[in-house]
Amino acid sequence: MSQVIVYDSPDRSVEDVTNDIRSKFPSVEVLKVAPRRMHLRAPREVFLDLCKFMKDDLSFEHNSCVTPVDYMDHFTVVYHISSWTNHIMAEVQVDLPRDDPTVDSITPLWGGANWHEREAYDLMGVVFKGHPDLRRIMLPEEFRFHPLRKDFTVGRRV
Amino acid sequence: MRIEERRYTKADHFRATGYVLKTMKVTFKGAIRATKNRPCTILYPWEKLLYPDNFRGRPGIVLERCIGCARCAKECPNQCIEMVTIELPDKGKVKRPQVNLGRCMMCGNCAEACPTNAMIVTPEFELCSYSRGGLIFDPVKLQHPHKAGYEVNYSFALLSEMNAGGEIKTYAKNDNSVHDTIVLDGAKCISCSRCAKTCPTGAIEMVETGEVNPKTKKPIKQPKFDNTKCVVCEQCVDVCPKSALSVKEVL
Amino acid sequence: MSNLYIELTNFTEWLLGLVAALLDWTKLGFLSDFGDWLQTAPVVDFVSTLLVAVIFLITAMMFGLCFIWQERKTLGRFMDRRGTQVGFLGFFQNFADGIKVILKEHIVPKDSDHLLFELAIFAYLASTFMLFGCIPYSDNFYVIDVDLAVLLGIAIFAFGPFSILIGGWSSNNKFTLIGGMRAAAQLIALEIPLLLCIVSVAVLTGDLSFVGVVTWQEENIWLIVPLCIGALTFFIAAIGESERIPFDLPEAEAELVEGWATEYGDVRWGLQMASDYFRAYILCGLFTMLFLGGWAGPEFIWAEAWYLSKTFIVFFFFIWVRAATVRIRTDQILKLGWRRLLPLAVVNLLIAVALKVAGVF
Amino acid sequence: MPSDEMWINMGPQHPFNHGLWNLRVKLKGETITQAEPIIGYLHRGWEKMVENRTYSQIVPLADRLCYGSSLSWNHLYCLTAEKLFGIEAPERAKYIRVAVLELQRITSHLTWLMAVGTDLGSYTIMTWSIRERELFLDLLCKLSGARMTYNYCRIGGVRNDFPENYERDVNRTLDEFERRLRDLESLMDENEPFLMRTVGIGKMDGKTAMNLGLTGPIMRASGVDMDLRRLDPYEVYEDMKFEICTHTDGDVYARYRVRMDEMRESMKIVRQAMAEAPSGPIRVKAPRCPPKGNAVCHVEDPRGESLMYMVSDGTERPYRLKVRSPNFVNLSASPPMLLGFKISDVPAIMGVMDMCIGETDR
Repeated sequence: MSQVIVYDSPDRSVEDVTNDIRSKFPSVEVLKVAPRRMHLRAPREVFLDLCKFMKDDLSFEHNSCVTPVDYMDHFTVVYHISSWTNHIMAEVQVDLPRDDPTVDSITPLWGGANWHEREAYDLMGVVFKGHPDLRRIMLPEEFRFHPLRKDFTVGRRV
Repeated sequence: MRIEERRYTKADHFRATGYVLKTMKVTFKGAIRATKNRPCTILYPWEKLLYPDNFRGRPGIVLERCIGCARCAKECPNQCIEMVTIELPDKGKVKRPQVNLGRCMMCGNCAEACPTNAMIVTPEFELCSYSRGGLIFDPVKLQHPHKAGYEVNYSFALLSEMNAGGEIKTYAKNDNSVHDTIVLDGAKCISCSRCAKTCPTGAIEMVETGEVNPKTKKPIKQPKFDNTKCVVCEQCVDVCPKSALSVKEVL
Repeated sequence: MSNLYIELTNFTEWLLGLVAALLDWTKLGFLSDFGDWLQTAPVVDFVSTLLVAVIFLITAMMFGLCFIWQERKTLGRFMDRRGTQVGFLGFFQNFADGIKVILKEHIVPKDSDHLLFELAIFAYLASTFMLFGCIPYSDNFYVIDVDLAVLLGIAIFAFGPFSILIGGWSSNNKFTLIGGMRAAAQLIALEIPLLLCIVSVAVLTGDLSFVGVVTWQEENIWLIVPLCIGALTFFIAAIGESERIPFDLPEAEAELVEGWATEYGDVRWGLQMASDYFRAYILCGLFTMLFLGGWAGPEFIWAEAWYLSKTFIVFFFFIWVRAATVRIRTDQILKLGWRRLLPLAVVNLLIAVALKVAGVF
Repeated sequence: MPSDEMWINMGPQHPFNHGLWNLRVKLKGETITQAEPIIGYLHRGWEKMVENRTYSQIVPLADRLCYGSSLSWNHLYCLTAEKLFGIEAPERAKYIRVAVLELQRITSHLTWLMAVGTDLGSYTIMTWSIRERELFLDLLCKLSGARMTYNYCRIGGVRNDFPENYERDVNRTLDEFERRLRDLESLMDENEPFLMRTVGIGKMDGKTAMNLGLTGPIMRASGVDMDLRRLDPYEVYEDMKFEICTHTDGDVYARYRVRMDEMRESMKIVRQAMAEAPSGPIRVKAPRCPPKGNAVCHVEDPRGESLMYMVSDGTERPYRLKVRSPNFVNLSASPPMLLGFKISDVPAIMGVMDMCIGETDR
């Protein structure tokens, strides 16, 4: 009879979690720290190690969402990862150049991101390296374009 | 702090829980209640549910109040309202809203945006028709007998007063003293007085500004806004060729 | 001989006499011989039995259809809603369904086994109609009264699963295949307890004909009192046999769409649905006949009315169980059938034998 | 003779799934060896459509994300927009929002109960839960004027205040619902066939549930005490006195049990919020164009954690609006729940997961 896992009081405050990250990953830039919120910007190369570190040591158990955003000249993939023990939600932005939008997949770490990454690939065309089966989830297979990109004008002949 | 979960101990398969008798007792009690007094279902075409006054069926219009400001057309999420010229006995050829009920999702935004409460929300929802054209209600067909409950009024507070703290006043929807104002950028204005012509409420009038146009020797006129009449419909902002007008929001 | 049969023989004699007179009037030799042959005993006997069977079939089907009306109305009241509203008190709903079903187009799946596809429904229907004949309404309103009527009824009843299997297999559709296999497994699993309960009734009453069983119960007591466990097992097995809600898996809408009858569209589907209710009517009739003393009851209303009112009350319990429970899985039904109902039936048989040996009855 | 495996399409149009989605199931005899949900049949391109509408026009569109609990999506959108604009709803509007959200939670759970009733085969559960849901639809219809898509929250507050003696009606309905909930529960808890269909089916323990991203009642049924109303309180949930309902089994019965207890907790919240609502304005005038930037907000939807991420570029139309639907992830975590169980368990497992395809496909 498994016991109930309880998250009543946060173990560590937001500040010392961010200090851990600053010390461990100098190249990660901390944009803003608010009560129960943390905004980071990570370069593409360091991102997977940051996630591993957050999952194992800082006990970030849950990946809420993977959001691709098309900023005309570059892509940004925004990850929302929340830690229930410390009552924190971290927003990690990763910038990707427009010509090769690839980033490491975090599905091996958090299974919840599986379909989010497939949807990001399907609607925005961001390729996630290491994803178990990266194929389209919403649109049929033979579609060649990605509708959520800004250069996709609505209503053109498909 | 958690609900002590009532553990269902899965005892032996066939237990003397009455197996299904307790449920049968409950259903029988329900059956007796349903036969003694009427069951809770109503026979739709003959009996109809009573709806509150503010029930949001199709949008309706009170033609006397409508001033043709097209704020409802701008506010509609599905773009199903269009301004159509119709012949009114007293006002002659004017533009009034025509609603395509085939696209309308009955959200009530148009009645909320209407400054003079001409657009109202009627409780009518039986809208079947034989053709899609039948669902496009022109302003005359859109009319509906008016009742006080159909109007959508809301009262709001101002952000600046909220942040300043202290006593917070609430303002009605079409309170003339508190709403956004139109601002003129004098340099760009070529005083073509097109905005004065399009303003539905006649809130703009061209006023001499003292200078004289050197070439034609006539005084230069620029629009002046009468805030009590203005309903911020932004038709003047859209029609200005030099985009000299802009909206300054009151916060 | 039942009064129904006697009256009908007089009627057929009069009828055939009329026909014979007509044929004689034509003054042709062989026609008048034919007329005389018509009036001989075997022909009269055959025609009157035929008439009895037709009348009996129509009354039984009418009461079967009344079951559908009763289910719709009562189930509605259980669920706090009105039943059907078509026609006076909803009676016309059955005929409306009938007309709709008759007007539907007859579709046969392309690569299905056409012959078997047609045959399955009529085999299922034939076994149901044959069963109508076995059950008498009262001691002078029945079709046949052979000594082994109960055994004959159960034998015909066992014919059902074959037609379901053929129907499921021949319509060449994955879902109907699964539905057909499940239905057959369930019917067979629940038939054994059914038979044992009937055996216990036969042990106690001493003979196998319905009229005998009911007259025994009239003299002694209703069999539901001594064999209450048997009655309960019979009731549960009957719900399973007629595939109603707790054991309704063969055509569980939730996952198998319509079970083995998915591909049948028109009159065949209508007949299949109707014969489900006819089988429920037969099982309720069996229950009243074996345990509630058939048409035994005080004289102020006819015996047939007693029998029918008890059948409708038993069917009310069928509906009540349907309103209260959810559908259970196939393996749970089979487990229930083999591990719970069978021991109960055997215990009931022991009680019956013990009562017989002790000479209580 | 090993029976080879058979792929069955419990396809887009199937009596058991609510909404258009397809569950491809590989069967070995009757037990499921592999399951793959396929979605996308109801993809309306909501996020692209939203990019050419102004902020106030999107409010009624946010209702249409999930028709079962439209108010929680409406509220989530308005809360995210308020964070983006940097404004805050007045105090009374917050209390009104919490009260109406909890009413919507009870309605959504009753809609779920209706689906469970049809899937498990008992139409009495279905009709009785519809009748109970009707009580709450009348309440919300009296408040906002619509029965399902309320369009009640606005950026900066709520559409209108409570009609007169609304609190008396709500308390009266809740007392009546208390009695009827006891009937509903005895219809199922003391019903042996219901327990046979639900106990021990679709098991999932806490650890795998957490890793697969499950949230909401399904997660709490597997023994993880995670509720965003307590973990990351928004509006006025800090000072609402209620308990989080959890269960440790993680099977279909536990999920059912958690939702029934949650209905009781919601009733407590509604009563408390109604009583403590201070007087004052209910709406702040929101500016037309937000400052450049982005905002994120996540709330406890009746189905799980729903999150919205909004990016604005200073104009009056959002630049990007991402919606994280709880059902999208719960559905991706459903195959492990199905393996090893029989095909006639699929409706029981999927029915109790409270599918809402509108928000999954967007």
